[in-house]
Amino acid sequence: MKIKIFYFARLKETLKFSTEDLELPDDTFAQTLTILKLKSYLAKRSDVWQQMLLGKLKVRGAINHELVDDNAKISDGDEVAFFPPVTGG
Amino acid sequence: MKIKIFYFARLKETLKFSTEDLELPDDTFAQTLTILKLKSYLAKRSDVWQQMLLGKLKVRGAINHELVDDNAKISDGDEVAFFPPVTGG
Amino acid sequence: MIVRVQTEDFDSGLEINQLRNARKDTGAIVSFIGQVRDLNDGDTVSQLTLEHYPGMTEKALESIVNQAQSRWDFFDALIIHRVGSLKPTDQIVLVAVIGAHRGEAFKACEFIMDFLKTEAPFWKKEVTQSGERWLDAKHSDDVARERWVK
Amino acid sequence: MIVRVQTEDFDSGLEINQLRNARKDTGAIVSFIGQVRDLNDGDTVSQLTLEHYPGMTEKALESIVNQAQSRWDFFDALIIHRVGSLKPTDQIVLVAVIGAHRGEAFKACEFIMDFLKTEAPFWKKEVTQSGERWLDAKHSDDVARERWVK
Repeated sequence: MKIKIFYFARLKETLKFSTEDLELPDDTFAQTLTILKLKSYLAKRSDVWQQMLLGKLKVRGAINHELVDDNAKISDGDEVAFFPPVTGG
Repeated sequence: MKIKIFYFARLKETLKFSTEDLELPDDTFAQTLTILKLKSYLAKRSDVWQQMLLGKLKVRGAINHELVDDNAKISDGDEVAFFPPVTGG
Repeated sequence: MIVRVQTEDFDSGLEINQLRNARKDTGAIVSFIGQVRDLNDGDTVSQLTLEHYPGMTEKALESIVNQAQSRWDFFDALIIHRVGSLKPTDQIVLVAVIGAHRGEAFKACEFIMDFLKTEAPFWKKEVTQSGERWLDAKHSDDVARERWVK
Repeated sequence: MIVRVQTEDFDSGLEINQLRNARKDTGAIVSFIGQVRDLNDGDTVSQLTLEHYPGMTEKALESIVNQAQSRWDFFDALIIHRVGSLKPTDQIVLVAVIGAHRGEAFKACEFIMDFLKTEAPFWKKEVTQSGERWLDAKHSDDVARERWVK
């Protein structure tokens, strides 16, 4: 399973990551992957990742350009994005 | 008692009057003159005046550039105006 | 406050820019433009003539802006209203409100329009294929005004 | 529908005129301009940087206009939103709505702004005398959005 992940704003700046291609073995974990599961998976990378993705910043997720909630299912080939609450306008 | 009267829109067009100076003897009638009394006074001029001022057109009155109701008191030197409901914007 | 009644057309972009640049703490500009429609009540409109009551009209508009200012927090407002002979797609009125935040500016701008429609002495006469006619006040405008006073 | 995300400034007057002249039955144009304030939370702002999510942002804005169109009767809407580096008094966003009548155009324009603030992927970073800071989402924007959904 292969997905693309984008990070924006404070996340991008702190994680020093704007985008990455992530490849996961095609097991049960990948087959039941959700936004929350992916956050937890990435949070294991370091304390900073843990803080940014599961800390007090309410991180929002998008799949293929649609805003989704933590339970949204991620499929092979999806474009996932993580970002803080939006502040445009 | 001397007042100035302005007529606007449909009233002006139908009455063929845009403005007039009206002089009234300084009696009880003049001393207790209101918008409604003035309308009734002017309405006696002809059927057209009667129709326009006391007919189905809801004529609004103003005294010295302030919108007022039928009971508003008119004083010597006032500028009175009669017009149909407004339709700007 | 700027209130103008004029026969000439206006440049909405220029007016809005002048207003919004007047204060560096402006965050929100809400504006309304009313224009002549080519159709009204099913008839094709070829001309619209606007009459007003010089002196009273300006005073009424200023009073409407003052009422808005006593109800909402905004910095300044502009009203330009045309009179005379207009054609379809011609601009009739511009109302613009600047403030720190959008919520109050939206309310003030809509309030000013609703009261302008029902309190400011302007009258419209249309020329259509069936002849000339003075426009009647619209019930929907009274309803719009009532929302603010109850 | 016109939705543009761009670094360049825009001419609000030109954009509004193009939109309002597109249909001869347009009677009402409501527009909103948001601009950079020189003060925020008590600090002097010298610069504001706007980031967005190319592709998703445009899609989110189009979806907001579609939602507005399903709720109110208006002809067309325009959204221009700037990204990149801005200074105080620079324009950030223009939303303009045209329709036959003002009531629906006012509602649609305010709805679009309230949803743009809470749903469209834009992020602001300020430079003030105390350094750089990412702006937090405002509770008042969530409240403004909630008004439309209950």
